[in-house]
Amino acid sequence: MSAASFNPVAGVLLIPIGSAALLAALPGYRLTARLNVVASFATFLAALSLFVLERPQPGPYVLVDDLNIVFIVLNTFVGFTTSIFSAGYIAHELETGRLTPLYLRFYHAMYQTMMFGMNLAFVSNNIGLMWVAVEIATLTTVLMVGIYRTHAALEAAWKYFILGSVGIAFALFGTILVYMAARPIVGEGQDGMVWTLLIRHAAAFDPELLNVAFIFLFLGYGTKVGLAPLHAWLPDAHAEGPTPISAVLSGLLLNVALYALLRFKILLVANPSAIAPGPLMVTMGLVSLIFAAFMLYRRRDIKRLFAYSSIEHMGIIVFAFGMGGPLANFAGLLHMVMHSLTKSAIFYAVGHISQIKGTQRINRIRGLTVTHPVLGWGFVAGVVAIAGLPPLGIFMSEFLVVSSTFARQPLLAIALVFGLLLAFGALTLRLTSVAFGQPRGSTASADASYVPLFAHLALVLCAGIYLPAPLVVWFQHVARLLG
Amino acid sequence: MVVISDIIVQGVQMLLVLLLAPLLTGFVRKIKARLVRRQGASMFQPYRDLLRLLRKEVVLADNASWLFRVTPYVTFAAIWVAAALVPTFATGLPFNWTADLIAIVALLGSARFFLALAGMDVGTSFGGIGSSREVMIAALAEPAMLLIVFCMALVAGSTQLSTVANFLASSYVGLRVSLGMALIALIMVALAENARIPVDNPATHLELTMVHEAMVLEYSGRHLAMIEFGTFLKLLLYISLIACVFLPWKIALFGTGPLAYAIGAGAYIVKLAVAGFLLALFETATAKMRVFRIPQFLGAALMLGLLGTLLLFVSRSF
Amino acid sequence: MAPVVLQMSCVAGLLGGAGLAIFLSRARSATAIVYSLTLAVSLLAFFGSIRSLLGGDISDLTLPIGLPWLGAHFRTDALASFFLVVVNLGGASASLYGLGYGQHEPAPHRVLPFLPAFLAGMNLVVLADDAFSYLLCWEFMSLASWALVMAHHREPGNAKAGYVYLVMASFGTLALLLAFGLLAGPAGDYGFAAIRSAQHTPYAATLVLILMLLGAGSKAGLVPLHVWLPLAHPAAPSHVSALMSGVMTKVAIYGFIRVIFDLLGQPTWWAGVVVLILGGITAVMGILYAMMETDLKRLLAYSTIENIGVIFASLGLALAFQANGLKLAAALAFTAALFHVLNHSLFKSLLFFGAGAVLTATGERDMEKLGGLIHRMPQTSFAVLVGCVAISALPPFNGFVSEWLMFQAVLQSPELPQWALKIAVPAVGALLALAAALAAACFVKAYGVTFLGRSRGTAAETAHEVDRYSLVAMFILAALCLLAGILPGLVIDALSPITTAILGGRMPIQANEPWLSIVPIAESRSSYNGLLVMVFITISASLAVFFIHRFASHALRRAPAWGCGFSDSTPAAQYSAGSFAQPIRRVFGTMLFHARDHVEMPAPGDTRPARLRIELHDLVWEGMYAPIAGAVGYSADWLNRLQFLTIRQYLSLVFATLVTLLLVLAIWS
Amino acid sequence: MQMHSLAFDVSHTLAGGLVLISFMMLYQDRLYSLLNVFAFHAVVLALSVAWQAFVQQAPHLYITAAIALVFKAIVIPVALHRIVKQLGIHRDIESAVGIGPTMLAGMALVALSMVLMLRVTAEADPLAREDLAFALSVVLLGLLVMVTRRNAVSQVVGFMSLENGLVLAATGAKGMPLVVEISVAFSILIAFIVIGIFLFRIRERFDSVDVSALDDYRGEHR
Repeated sequence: MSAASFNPVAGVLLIPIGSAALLAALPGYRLTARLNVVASFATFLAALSLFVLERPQPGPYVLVDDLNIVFIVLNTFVGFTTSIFSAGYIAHELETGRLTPLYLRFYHAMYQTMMFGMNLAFVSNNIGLMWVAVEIATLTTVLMVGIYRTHAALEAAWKYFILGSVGIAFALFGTILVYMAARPIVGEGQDGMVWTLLIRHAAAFDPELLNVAFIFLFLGYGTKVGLAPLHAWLPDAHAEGPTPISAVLSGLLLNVALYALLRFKILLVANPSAIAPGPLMVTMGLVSLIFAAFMLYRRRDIKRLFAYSSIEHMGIIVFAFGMGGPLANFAGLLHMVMHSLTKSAIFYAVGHISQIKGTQRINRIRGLTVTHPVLGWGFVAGVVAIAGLPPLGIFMSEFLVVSSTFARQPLLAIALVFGLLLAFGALTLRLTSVAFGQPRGSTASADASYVPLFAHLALVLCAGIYLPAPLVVWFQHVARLLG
Repeated sequence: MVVISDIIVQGVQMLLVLLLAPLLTGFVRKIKARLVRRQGASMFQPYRDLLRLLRKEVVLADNASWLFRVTPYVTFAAIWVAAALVPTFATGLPFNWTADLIAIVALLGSARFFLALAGMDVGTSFGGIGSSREVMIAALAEPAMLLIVFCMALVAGSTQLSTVANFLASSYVGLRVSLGMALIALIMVALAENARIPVDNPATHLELTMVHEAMVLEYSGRHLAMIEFGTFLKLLLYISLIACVFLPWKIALFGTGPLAYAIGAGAYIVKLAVAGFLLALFETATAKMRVFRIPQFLGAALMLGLLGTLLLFVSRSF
Repeated sequence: MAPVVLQMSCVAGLLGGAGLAIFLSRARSATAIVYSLTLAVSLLAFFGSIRSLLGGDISDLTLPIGLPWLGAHFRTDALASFFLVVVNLGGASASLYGLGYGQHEPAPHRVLPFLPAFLAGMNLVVLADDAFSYLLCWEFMSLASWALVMAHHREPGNAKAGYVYLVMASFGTLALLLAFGLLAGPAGDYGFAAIRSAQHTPYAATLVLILMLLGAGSKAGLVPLHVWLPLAHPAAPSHVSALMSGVMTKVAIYGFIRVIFDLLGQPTWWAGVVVLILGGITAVMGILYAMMETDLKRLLAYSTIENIGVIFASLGLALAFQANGLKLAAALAFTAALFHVLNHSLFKSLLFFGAGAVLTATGERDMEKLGGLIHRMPQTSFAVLVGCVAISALPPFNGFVSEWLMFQAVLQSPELPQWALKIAVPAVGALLALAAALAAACFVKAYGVTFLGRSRGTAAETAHEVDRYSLVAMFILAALCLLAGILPGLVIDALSPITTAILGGRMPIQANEPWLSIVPIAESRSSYNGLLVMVFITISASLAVFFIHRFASHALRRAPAWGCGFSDSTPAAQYSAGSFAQPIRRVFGTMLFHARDHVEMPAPGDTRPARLRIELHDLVWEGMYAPIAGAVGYSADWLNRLQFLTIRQYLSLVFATLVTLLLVLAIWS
Repeated sequence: MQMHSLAFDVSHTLAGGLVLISFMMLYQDRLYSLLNVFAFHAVVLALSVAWQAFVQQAPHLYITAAIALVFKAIVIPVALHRIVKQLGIHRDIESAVGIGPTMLAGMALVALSMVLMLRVTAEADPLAREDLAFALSVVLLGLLVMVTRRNAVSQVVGFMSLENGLVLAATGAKGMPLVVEISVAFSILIAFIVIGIFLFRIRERFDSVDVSALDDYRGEHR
């Protein structure tokens, strides 16, 4: 790392990896959990300082530009809130003995490593390095998913690992192809992989190579985004891992992969004679959306339910970016941020719920608003938000996507609306059964802090009604960047 | 001065309908009796009946509510007002414009509404039968009536009865098929609304065939008198409606002198007589139909009305 | 203070009330506090909107929220002011009623926070002046009302009601979303001003009309999008049902008017045909449903559908006339529609309040278990009687005036050049007359079975009159029904700025007419004077009474009912709601509901009781919604197999995708 | 020039050899023989990488070659032999699709990759082009092995041959930064560690690494 003098980037990267080492060494729940929170918070501060301090010049490895800065901040923020949630959650897991202290150590270390991987993926200016970072993040999550070592968990992790590593392979092959395409123009060695140089000369690259490359990258990173039919790992990984990990998976890891996709989309768009990535993304987006919407109806496991809803939303986002144009891109970015916040909030709620009720089976959870008003209404608010109802943030992005699409491609918009309605129907069906009706299951009160949950919801609510001007300007700029 | 005379004329009309209504019914009954070779009661029997009923005490069912006792007056008043607004012997009466034909129909509707409620009030099954069938008939009669109104309005360019009468009386309106259809439809509706054969039998005493009678089964004494009176008025109203719209012969136009009024009145009485005779003839000639044939009957009226309207469009557009 | 600012501050007040309610919702005094707050605010907003309607001043306001580059625009013009009047009148009366009714609420903490929010939402929809804020507030309104529907979530069926409602609401919103997307164009200028000034292709106009019929229609309850309404409206607490039926449906109509009449510009004539016919069908179907119904609140909900149909039919007429440049006739039809909007909000709220009163007094919604309440709760039954007369379109009450105006508009149809319209208008007119007559029948049934006759159960026998807040609310509404009925001229004049603004034409000024009578076109054509009619009826009735009491005998004897000698059968032997509807069921239901009466008559000597079972089918549900649900379920099951593949099979999916994409690429160039 | 054509021919034959061996893998129906073939595959890979290092005067590629030789050609196959013995997995591979169709599919895949790659404009030097074409076909064939074989070991083998294709491509890409080879080896290493962990755990849980034994759960029980 080019981190001789302190700069925020170094902070964002070194704090997690350092604390990871530390956490691996330290015993004891209280200390490590607190340390985990503190480290995440420090990382978050470092990320925030990116706004105030002047950005480092794009070097061969590190790049901080408009596209990734908000990803980093969002990433570290959700990482921070999740660490708070995980503190309470893990405590309960220790009590119930699902986790042993040894695995707890492992868990915290892996948590920070994963954060490191994701941050690295965001700041890296080198597509090779980005690939490495994404893989680190993936492999750590694989280990976390398997951490309960139950039959189901192992199977989920195994599935995740196999499909994930095939994705790895595809992404790497794509990366190599991009280098091949770049080499004649940019020149051999280092430079052939530096993003800023690539994008500068992209117009001259060999389109054929770029095309093949994009297909491999799309499938490789798309596997991690969870696009159908590459999605198979996602629901089980969400359902079987510890809930904080589900939150991070949905809220962050998908974004990382998406971010990589966007980078390469820009690259391809910059080359006039290469295939337009739009149609491909639109198709996959729609397929994922509608497929996931149908899958929502038959879910019995509440975490798996929301995992599928993540697939659905990833579909919407990819669709939006595929449509392109200032409005759609704006909507896509907004939707991505909103989805991270909302979905992680929902997983916080679901985590508490499943701990209280001692089950993840939907039909064993009833009348939550009666037995646990705060948690129940929080959950309702979360689902309402994820279902795209106002005044919460996702409504705005869906409004923009649909309306802007319908004016351009009516049929696509109708397919989109169809998917949205399907998903809405499934989610509200579950919502009514879980939140209302005659209570069922344990009524023990949850000894957990709802701060992260409601903090996220408050942010989402605020964003749905009022977007601060600088954020908007940033979004619009990036939207233009995405073409 | 003019206003005064108008008021007088209006008042005369109100009294006139009041006086003539029982007579008309009595006349119809008489003719019917004679047609079946019976002596029959005198034409003035209805007056006697009313007086007798007024003298009798009221036997009120135990759980009859205030609504039950108010209804007779409300119905009577509504029908009377309606009758007073139909030009009988003279058009352009000062209060004609307070309600056009649609409003008059609606007034009769309110009367029926309260009567039907009263039928439900005591809580016997007969009242229920009566009311439910009555509202069914009304529900079918009203659209037909509206289409008839349509027809007239298209011809005369107004739903204001006196205007219609004026128009049809003064300007030459050729023989119109559509008007003929409207006339037939109106007659059918009138039969249904007045509970005459073949829709209903005013003289029946077999419960299951009763509609109107069943509804007022629980009434007695002065209340019954009011209701009977209302029924008489309604018959008169419909006949004068038919007369003034389709047969405005010698009807006194607005602003003409007393002589014209006198002639008009005379002509009016003649018309009533003729109509009453025809009604009696028809009723003796036909039999009452089953309750569930009534929809077809009124449906036919509806069709006629619609056909008339459409024909009018044709004749207008060419 | 500019009207819009006043309105917005009222909205802020309501939202504040909602927030307040969350905190003290479990306190005992919460009900009183919240409802008095909403009452005060709604009254303020009500008078404010009346002022701005009469003053006719347009004011707008832009807040730096909503879409960042657009901001949230709010605006009060004549149309908005009128609907604000309706909304806030409903809100005020509901709050007043709630002061009493809310005391009986089992779960106040599930009602109090959402009611003010719901009111605020409805106000905001009417105020919104750009597509985004409009949709946001629209969906917010739906959400709040959904929460209110779920207030009694433990009662069977309410969960389904809420679910169907929410899904239909979101369907409607998505339709509106598409419509606005089309109106705003790819550039996405969502401001209503921009949309109004833009040119819209016929293709776009067609799509927008269809989408608005789907969107606003589903909210208002156009057949066949009405299915949620009879489920959701009764499920909510009664004053909320009143708001949903009386006011929220009107907000939907506002949306339709705003887009189709205001934003879309000059309509095409066939749009008129479509809306007209839809309205007619909705009216008849709605009231027939109501006729078959035995649950009081569901009956009211269905009758709402009928009135919505009437309103849409008049709007269709207005469209047709407007398309042919017949401004006066258009203004007439449009005024009829708006007048009916006002009237329906009045008497439907009144009737729902009455149903609520019955519910609190007896705990019973099923008419077959009620009866004879006129003796137990005289005041309520009087107020409800007024409501029934008014909704049955009988003079001299307000319902009749709007129907009369509409028929006058129907009579203008000969002016129309298009044949389709020439034929459609009278036919629909007949349909509407049918609907009106059936409405009368339906409310004879409702009132007769619920309030008259003998009590069919202990619940009805032990009923007591309700608290005075509820009574005051009901009587105020009843008085308004009468006032609007006898002084229609004032209302029509108050509506004229709207027609002038939107259609560019207006009805003649009614204030100039003698004796306060109303004259749509010219006195020679038609005129009506509610006041005089009422005066005449009173005079002649009192004359009759006077003479009777002067000359006739006063003797009166109470005795058991005669009933042709079958005197005292049990109350169960009375005519019930089902049997009252039987003739009409025989006439219409056989075709429209596949209605069948199954009679089991045991053989003589057999002691089993004879049974009559009535079989009804909701063909819309069975023919449209059930198949859709089935299809979704089937495909969900079919796709769900993908959840259970082996890893190898998943890999082959990935592999297949890769190969396909590569093939596509190979073939592509 | 002469030199260049020679270089071209050699690397061409080696790469082609890799494709051929991939085909042999498709053909195998015994676990042990599959492992042996895979070892051979790795050896050839190592050779071609070494040759590339020589041609490109890129000494760092020798490291990659060494990694390939040591890990893939020796360590892994031996380890896998062990596992097979320990876990007593029955020796013959039941494959989802018959050998014949699989071979045909393989042919088609190779053809496809040729079509795609040879369309690449010639000014990217022919060496790279050929290499890429072969690498792509090796990758696809590796994937085909994974898809058509039912048990875990052979799937792992398929996966590794896929990785071999990647390495081939990477080395073929002239002057590709060291970062990448390391990362490649790194990822393979990680991959194996993790797979090892999993085989272990799986052994703790079930008696075989037959993936179908894992598949009985599959998310939600029906």
